[in-house]
Amino acid sequence: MAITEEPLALTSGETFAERPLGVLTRPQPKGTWRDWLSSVDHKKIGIMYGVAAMFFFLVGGAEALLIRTQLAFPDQGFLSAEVYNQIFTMHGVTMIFLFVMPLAAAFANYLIPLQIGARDVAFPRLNALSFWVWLSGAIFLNTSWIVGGGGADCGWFCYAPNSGVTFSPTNGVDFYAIGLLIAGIASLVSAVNLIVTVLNMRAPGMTLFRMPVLTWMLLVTQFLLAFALPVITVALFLLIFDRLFDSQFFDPAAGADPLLWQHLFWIFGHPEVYIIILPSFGIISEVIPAFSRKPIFGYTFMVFSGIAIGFMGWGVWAHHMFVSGIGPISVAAFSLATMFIAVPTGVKILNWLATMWGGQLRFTTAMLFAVGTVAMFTIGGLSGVTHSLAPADTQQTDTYYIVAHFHYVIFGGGVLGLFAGIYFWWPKVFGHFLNEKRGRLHFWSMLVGFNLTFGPMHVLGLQGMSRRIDTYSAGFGFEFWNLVSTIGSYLLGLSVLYFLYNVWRSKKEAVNLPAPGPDPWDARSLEWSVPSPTPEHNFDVIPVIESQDDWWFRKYSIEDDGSVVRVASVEEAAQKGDATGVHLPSPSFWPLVLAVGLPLIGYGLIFNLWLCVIGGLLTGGAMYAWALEPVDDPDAGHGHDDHGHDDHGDDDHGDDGHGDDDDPVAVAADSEGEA
Amino acid sequence: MKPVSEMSKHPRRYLFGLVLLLGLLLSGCASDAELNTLDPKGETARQIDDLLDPVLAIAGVILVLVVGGVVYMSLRSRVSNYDSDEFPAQTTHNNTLEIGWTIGPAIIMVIVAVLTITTHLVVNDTKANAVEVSVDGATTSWEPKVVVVGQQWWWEFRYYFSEDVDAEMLGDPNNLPPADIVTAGQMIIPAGEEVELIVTSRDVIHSFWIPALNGKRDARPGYFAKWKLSADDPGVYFGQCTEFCGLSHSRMRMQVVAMDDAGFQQWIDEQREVPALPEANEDDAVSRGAVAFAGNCTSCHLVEGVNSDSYSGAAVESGAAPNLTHFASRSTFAGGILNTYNPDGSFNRDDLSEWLRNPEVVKANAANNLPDGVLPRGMPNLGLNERTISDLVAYLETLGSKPSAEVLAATEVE
Amino acid sequence: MSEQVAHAESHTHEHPSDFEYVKVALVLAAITAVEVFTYFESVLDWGAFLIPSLLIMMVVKFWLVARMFMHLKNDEPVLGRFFAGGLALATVVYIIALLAFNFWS
Amino acid sequence: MTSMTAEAAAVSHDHDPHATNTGISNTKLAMWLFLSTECLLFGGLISTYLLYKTRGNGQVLPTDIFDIMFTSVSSFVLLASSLTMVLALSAAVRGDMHRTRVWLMVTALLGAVFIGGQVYEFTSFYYEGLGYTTNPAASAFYTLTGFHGIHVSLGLLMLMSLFVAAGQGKLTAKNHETIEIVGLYWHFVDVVWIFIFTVIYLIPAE
Repeated sequence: MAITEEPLALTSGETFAERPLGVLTRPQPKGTWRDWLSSVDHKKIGIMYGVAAMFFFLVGGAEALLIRTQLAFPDQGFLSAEVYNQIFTMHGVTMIFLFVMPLAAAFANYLIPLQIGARDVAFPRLNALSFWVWLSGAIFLNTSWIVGGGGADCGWFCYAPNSGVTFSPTNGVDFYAIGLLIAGIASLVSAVNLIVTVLNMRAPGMTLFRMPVLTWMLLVTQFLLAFALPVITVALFLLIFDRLFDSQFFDPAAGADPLLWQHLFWIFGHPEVYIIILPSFGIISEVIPAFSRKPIFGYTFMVFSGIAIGFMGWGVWAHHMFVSGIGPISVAAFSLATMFIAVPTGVKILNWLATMWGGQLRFTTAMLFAVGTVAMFTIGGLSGVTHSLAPADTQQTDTYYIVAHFHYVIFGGGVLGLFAGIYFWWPKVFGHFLNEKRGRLHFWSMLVGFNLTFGPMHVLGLQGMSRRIDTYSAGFGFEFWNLVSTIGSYLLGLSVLYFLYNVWRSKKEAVNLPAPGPDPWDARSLEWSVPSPTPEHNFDVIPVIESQDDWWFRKYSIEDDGSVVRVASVEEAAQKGDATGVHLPSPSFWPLVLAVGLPLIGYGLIFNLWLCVIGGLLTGGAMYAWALEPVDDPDAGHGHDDHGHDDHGDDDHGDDGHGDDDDPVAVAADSEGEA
Repeated sequence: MKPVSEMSKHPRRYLFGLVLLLGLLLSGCASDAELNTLDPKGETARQIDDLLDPVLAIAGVILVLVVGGVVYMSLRSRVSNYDSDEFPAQTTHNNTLEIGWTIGPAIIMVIVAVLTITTHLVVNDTKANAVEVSVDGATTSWEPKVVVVGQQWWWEFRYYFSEDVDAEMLGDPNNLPPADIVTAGQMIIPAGEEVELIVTSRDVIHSFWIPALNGKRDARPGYFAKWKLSADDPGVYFGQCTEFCGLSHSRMRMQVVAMDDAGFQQWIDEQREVPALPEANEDDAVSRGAVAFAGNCTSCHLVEGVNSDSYSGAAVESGAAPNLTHFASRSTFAGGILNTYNPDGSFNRDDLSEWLRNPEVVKANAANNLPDGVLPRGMPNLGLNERTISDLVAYLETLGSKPSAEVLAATEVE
Repeated sequence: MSEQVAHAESHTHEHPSDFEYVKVALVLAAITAVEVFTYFESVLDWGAFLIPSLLIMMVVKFWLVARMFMHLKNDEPVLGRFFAGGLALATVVYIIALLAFNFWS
Repeated sequence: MTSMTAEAAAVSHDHDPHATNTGISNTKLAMWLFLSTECLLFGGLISTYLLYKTRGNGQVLPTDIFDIMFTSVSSFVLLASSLTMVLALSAAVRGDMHRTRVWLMVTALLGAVFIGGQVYEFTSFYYEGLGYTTNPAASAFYTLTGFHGIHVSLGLLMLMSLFVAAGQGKLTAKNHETIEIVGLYWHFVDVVWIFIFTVIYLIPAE
């Protein structure tokens, strides 16, 4: 097929072979860092998500410490009001969109294919695209510190009309809106990709109701993402048009209603809460059974309560707007709807407790974090119930009581759970353990630091300390608990650094320690049936699934009297990871190129439309080149008879099954539709 | 289920107890802080508190049960390593139990819902009684109602005694009809009466909140929100803007001053007086201050008698600033953050001078050195010289009569 | 998922004939013509029925295109369910939001 | 829910590389998912317009200057393009790639006529005093119809790509599903217009 675009130079320095298809040489695995740029392997992408998310965790954490330093004492001038407003905005945006969501995406990417017995996701290149687009959006968002006149200063919720040019004249809000749009494209693509993966690529016998709870929760999360992101997309577009093209969506003087933004934002924003929390629920639903030596209690209830939370999450958004003047009937209706979301959430907590009940609890670091998640989330959930009382919420909303609440939910319920997952799956991903002794210290310092930081905020809020204030006066009774909170936040910061130290030391020490083997925790789901670290092709043979917790039942059987008998050792039951000639999707540079174009369009909209042209050409060109590049490189050197081996006749799941070989246009639709 | 033989040898690791202890500490230390939400001083705030207290109690019990359960199991069922052939019972589910703990919380929530809706109806009901007030000698029957207008970063309060105020009558929030009394920073209400509020904004969204008297209500531009509050007893009740409204959000505060009937009537009488313009006299600081005021301040501020005609209502951005006709009758200024009088009762010249000298240091604003096309917000630095500043301070001190000693004492935050 | 296994050979789905497509298009055109017709009130005053009639015609057209042209009639039901789900979610959520602006105050 | 047995899976894998758990190819499932999320995008834009359609700020409203006859013709054109789109697919299923190309081209032309009409409509509205920044109603109207127009334009690009690919023999009856998937997108754009035509244009403003 004739290629009309100019050859695109890439800094990779790959040698160009003469190729009939595609402008850019098909990258070949070389075992260097360049492999990561072109990888379409869901495991590599998952790791990159994780690393980038941890980087932004440090950025957001540094912002948090600046906030707490400013608030340590009354009437401080450590940060000016202007800078403070930017810092707290970027702290929220960074932690939500650039840390928790991508860290959850890391787990989703790495674990979903493994847990359902697939070789990769449905669209491996789209998966790479998701990551690179997300990363380019994240970097774009943070460059506003350098070129945008500071960060956005409108709060993560960015209420109109305070977000308009009149009240926020720097470019910060433009960076916020465009950055989140770019990151949103990434999440939408990823959500569609992962939903299709779960629905279409399960191993034989892996029915939906045999899937691990984690996969279920991630599936619900992806549905929430897929449906919530278009709503914020609309809101962000309206905001950008108002700011850049003088449209009239949020100008009250022209008769516009600022509540439009609030509705659109929270229709997205409330499902977003569950997008953040459900992956963590899934993770601890894997960790607690493994270290209780019992199956998850009430699998069906766990799954359905997760689905129920997903559904109900759509009917409660206006509880963020109880004081905005939406009318008493609306308030009453949303107040009631909000209360009953406590029911499925309560079911989950009780089922975790029931899983532990009578079990043999082994407190590894992962288990400590999981149990900590249950306890801390319970506090956040209960304070959440007090918000659903609409009259009481008129006292609590926009105070530190809310700040306390959502940190207990997002950090206590979300981040602690994600750390449980990090410790749990670390040996699977990297082939060595994180040191348990240091892990325990990490856990306890984090737990104490967390409670010292956010516990006092309950008191501060009930004593009437408003949110988002850059300072407070002495005499209102805020001094003591603010200082406690600041001290706690430093401890929390130290615990994160200690975690990184643990990562570094554990890697260094690993050479002298025995390898963890495929299944170090005696766990239950499929990813533990393959060697650690996971081989590139995941499964030598796609397993045929006969029951829920199929992997566990390959090791044990339950006799009629209920006793457990080992039927095979891990070594006997596990796959060897030595299959050869497995046909895998080929790497591609185009996702990266496409992703580089998007922020250029963003800069162009803000500074100079010519940049848009360059960015648009890069993006559009990459789409076409992508479309013309076959998903599987015919020349790739993966040995012999890729299609012939019928001895395990179902490995097609991993290769041809993803089927975007010649659907360039559908691919383009996916990514362009939102762009 | 077999008893787990290996009990914990390291209970010290279970810091959950510490967490619990912390929780108890937290709940026990609600002091008598001025903004405390748990110390209602008015009818609606009390209704809210009465709703919250039992729910907090229920939540506390659940918290203790869950965390207690976690701690109990952690201590009781802990093992350090797995014995290869000793397994606990592999219970997968128990439908009765699970349906039970689905319905159980649902029942609790139904009870909470009934309580909530009952309170919700009560706090949204208005039952303001008319009070007799005398305005300029004529007695009128007034259903206490105050128009509350938020603006970056201060509050305006407008009193209309002779008309029934509603959205239609008010029209454009940026150009409200002339009111009988216009004041800023402090709302004066009769104690013991329910006061209806009509809350709006001239620029961004603010939120009006006097925790001791009621919850908050957003002030939304282009819209008039209904709200109410009442104070049981005379006193000064503090508030803080609670919807993030830009740079000086943290320094947008306000007070409600509740007075007994006589005090309230006296306040009306004072506010209706138009202060006399000082006679021109170059040797008198007050007189010079009046001239300086007319020259420097009147494009934004209004003092009746000085610039009644030139005051053109309020715009979105600055250009409208607090009405200073009775400046000295308020116990705070600069958006409720500085006290007008020192603890000893003398006029707070220092803070006022500093506010005129360096407003951006006292309170962040966006009023000076702006890029092209950006409209100023907040109090600008006018580059006044020290003599002008002291003249202005002298003049401002004469505007209105000093509040009562009780009000001044209650304004001190300690 | 049992029925889906039976459908695994997705290529065997019957597509309607071209003539059927043309018939559907003619129905669509006819409905559109009626819709446009309502605009001229002088010809026929629809009164209170106008808006319900327009909405019903719209839904019928929507349904015809989705069912026939987009093949939901012959395709896997799960596809239709996804689409209906998105549509229903959008409808319900946005109607509630719009109601919150106007009626519920 | 019964389990998919290994045997069934193995059988279906033998001759069908696209066999999946649901029996639907990944791309098609992805496209349908994408379209259902698009409902929330257009729902948001339509709701914005409905909220603002009477907020003219003293200026002209879109509803004041709608040219229903003109828009009706545009609507017919877009509906007709849906017909030609299915005919293109139908031809491809039969293996008649020549006719597929013809119908693809006709579909693209009809789409281009629709876009041309929209450009004309915007221009004439502009000269009647309805600029993008005139009032909230105008901003909402142009944004909604503009987003729809961009979707149609992207569809045009895809149709042209298919046309070229078919001409080069890359697109054959074997991969007619590609045409079907582009068709799904195209029909979706059409049903959105069915909605817009009724709710925005025909239902009178109070």
